[in-house]
Amino acid sequence: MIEQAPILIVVTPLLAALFITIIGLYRPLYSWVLTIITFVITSIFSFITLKKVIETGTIRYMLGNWPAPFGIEYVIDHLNALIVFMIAVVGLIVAIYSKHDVKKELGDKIPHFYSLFTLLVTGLLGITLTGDAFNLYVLLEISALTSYALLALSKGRAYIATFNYLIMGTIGACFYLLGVGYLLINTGSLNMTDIFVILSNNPTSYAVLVAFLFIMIGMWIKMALFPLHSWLPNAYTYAPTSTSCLLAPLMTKVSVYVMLRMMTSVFNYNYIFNVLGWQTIIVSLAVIAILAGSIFALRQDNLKKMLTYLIVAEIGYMVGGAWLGNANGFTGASYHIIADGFMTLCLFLAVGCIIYKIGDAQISSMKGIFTKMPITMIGFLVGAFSMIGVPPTCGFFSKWYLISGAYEAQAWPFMVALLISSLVNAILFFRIIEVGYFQAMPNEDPEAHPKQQKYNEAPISMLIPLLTTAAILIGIGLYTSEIVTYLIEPFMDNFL
Amino acid sequence: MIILAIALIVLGLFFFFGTSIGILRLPDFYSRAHAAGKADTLSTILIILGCALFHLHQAHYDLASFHVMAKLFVIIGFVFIGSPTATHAIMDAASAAGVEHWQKKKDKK
Amino acid sequence: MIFGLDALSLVLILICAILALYIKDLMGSVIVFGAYSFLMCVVWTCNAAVDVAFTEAAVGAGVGTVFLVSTIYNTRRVDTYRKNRVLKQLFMFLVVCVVGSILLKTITDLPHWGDAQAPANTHVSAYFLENSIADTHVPNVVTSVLADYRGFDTMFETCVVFVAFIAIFALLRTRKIPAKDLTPPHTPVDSLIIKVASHLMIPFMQLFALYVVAHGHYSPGGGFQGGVILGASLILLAISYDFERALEYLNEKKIILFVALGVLIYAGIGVICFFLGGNFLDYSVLSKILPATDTIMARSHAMLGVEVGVALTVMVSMYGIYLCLSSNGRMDKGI
Amino acid sequence: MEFIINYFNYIIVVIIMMIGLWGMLALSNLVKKLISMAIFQTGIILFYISMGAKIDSSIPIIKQAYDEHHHPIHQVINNADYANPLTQILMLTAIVVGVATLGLGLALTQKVYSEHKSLNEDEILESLS
Repeated sequence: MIEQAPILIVVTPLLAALFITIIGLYRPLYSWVLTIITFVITSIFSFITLKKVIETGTIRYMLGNWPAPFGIEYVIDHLNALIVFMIAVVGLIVAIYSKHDVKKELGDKIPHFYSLFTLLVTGLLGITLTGDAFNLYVLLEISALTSYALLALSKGRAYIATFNYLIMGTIGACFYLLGVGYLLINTGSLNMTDIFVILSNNPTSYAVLVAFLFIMIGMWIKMALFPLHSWLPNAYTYAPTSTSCLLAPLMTKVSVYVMLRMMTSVFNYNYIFNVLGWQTIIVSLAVIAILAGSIFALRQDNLKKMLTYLIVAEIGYMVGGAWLGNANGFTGASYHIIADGFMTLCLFLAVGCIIYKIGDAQISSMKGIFTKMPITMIGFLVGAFSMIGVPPTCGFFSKWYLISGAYEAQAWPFMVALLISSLVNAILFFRIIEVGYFQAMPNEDPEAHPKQQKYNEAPISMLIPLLTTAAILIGIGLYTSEIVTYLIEPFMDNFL
Repeated sequence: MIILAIALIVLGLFFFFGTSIGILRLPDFYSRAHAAGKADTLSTILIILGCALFHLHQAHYDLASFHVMAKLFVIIGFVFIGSPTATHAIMDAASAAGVEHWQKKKDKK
Repeated sequence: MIFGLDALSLVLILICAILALYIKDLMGSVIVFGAYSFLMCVVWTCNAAVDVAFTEAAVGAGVGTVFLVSTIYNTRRVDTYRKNRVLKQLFMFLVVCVVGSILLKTITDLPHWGDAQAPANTHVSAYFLENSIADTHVPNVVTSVLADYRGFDTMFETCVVFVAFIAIFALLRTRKIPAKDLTPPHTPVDSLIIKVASHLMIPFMQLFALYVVAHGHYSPGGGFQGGVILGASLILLAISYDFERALEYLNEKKIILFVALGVLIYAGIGVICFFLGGNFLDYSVLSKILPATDTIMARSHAMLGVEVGVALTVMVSMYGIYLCLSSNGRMDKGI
Repeated sequence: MEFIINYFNYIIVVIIMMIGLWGMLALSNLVKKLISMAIFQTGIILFYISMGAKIDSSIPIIKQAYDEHHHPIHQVINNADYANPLTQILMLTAIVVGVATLGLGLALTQKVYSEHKSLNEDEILESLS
């Protein structure tokens, strides 16, 4: 069974989604339990795989037992084993968290929500694991379709926001498909390793460049890099809480991972940095993304919308880091995928708790929230400190790697942008602390209902995931050196 | 045989031409749909018949070509039922939606 | 490989594409888009891609058009709102021109159309052509690659259909009676001729669809095409009678059940494979439990099983999507 | 003439994709956007199918000869005789994915319409602000 662990990571949630749909017809409330069990199993399998990868190196799993370029294969190396584990854990945390929220927001659509939820995670896991360029497209579409549905399960403005996301997402996926087409016409293969070998031996033609360009643009649309980001803030803001908690940490980060994957194991790293030499342009794009994301975030009064703009800024970190073209930058980018995943998750979970209790996420309506919901705000603060980059949270370490990478590559604007962004994050979060801690509760007499006023926390099934995430944030920060030595550096040895 | 096949196809094309003229030139919705429904069905059937005969001739009347011909006859059956029904459905819907009939400009004098 | 027909249809396709976007009446542009899809079928037949043409005829031109018409029926046919957005359109035109010029510049780098020695036609695909019979006993290489060599892709493709249905159902399904101004203005006509004609055609359509599914190993066709035709026969039933009659055969619960069941058949075959000691979707190990089959025939049989699963999911989900779209989620009456 | 025959399909691919992309980005009606999306996708499908075409080849169903016991006779299969099956399979997938996206897009359109009573992007944005 251990040899089958890589495929079971994907097949377990797939089967579970089907069973949830069928059982949900008769017993809608079981679907929550089933989802949790599924993600526990998936996490166990991905942990087994991670351990095995650390022990034995890259694993290749041939589906249908067909040898590599003819069939589809799964390639699990150090980095994607880690990311898969992260996805499974995030899925588990959000699944536990979603119980009350889904009941409140969705009513009789619970089994469909959980079925789509598990399928979305299936898609993301598959994207990360697969070693076949076209298989990646199909899984990309699965995760895209499920995310459209999950985002639109809300009311009001969510529909038009999701519609725009659908149009942009389809353009992104189609550009990716077009890029794969150009690869196929040049190499005749779809297997990433095979393409890598063929492209390394061939003189590079203009068509290969176009393939690379279109795959990158497709991924940039999917990950909402700055000029192409317009779909993201609205879509995530008006979505149901559980959906945005799941999508915000995962969707964009998986797209970033696909970008890294394309840069390292499909195209030659040397080709990208020495032949094309686009790094200056793209790092400046990243700088603009960071600055623009931060500035837009400053303008928001809605906490959830502010966080979505911070995602846009964080995307800039990762794209910039990956395109610095040195080991530190790349380490920073890949470490930041994990760190930012949990950071965003932590913040969105906290905001979800606040919305659950208060009803909206306007910063102005959060007066006195620290006395009202102390545990939630502890989680929120840990997330915020990580976002700002206060040690020992993991946000500090990823920023450290990124800054040293920028220093090494002499990319001063990028370095300055990182520092400015930290500063802006600090301002943003201290504004909330100011409103929530120092301003008193509005227009109510605190002595009238002392118990109710003092303490009005979100339910326990929402707090435990939040605190777990906060603990994970600090944990990742403390084990940074282990993660980098055992997982990211062996991965980088493959191509640097 | 091949002459018969060609004749059928040409006849079919002639009716198709008639259909096109009818759709373009006839005055109102109902008469246009009538042109499309009738001549179109007939010409499709004629062309498929012609193709069936042509294939028989090409394949030197072996068993497999009769098989193909049988399939083509099934298609003819479908067109024969489907096309007029579709025209009828469209006409019915138009009449229910209140599309006016064309008259020889009686009241406009 | 007929270049003349290919080129002629492509020119017509361009005209259709422009017309479809130009026409103000949405119903008109949908019909032109249907014509566009059918011309695409011709082009694909010219390029020897019969399976793709078959799928496009059934899915793109057939069911796709029905979905579009259903939506227009439930919304608005003509867009009366006019706002000058010339600037935006010009800007987008520039963006599109940039993309287009990048692509046009690569054209001369590509291998010629119809070149059998191009890399895309020699490396992996040559292996499929040369070994399909030996590996799987299936002469239709498209089927063998679809269901076996790249069976994992196809499993997720079926999953996409499943996702689409569940998503649309979750989005639209409502038990509320709509406000007066949202109900479509005219009720469908009730015609004996249509009922009798569809009565005649539906059994044959279903028979043909089953033939397409079962004969996919030897002729163009397979689970998707057959499934869509089966779905279309059910849609025809719903159109010509009413939803009550159609839902008598397949009600809401059964629809959801069967959609999930189809994917489950596919994934289940894969899971059985690894309980028998092979990799996921390695059908050859099924020879241990199938009577009188060697490892190669086992692949062939398993492919049939997989296709049945695909057909089930596709059939029921197309039907379900139609019901949801055309009744705006109420599942009482539609077109 | 040689040039046109060699690259005609690819030129059309580019034009179709330009039309589709422009429609998706610039038109204001939601249904038209979805139609342009479908056009854009068919452009890509045409690209794949064109790359898999071979002059003087037949459809990718292998003509297998059998002996009297219905066992296949071993025969050499020439790659150039049959069209490329790989691109066709990829595009079967793409078509199905395309119609799934179209369906979901239409469902969203209906939801937008019931929310805002309009199918026009500008009008909806105006009513929101």
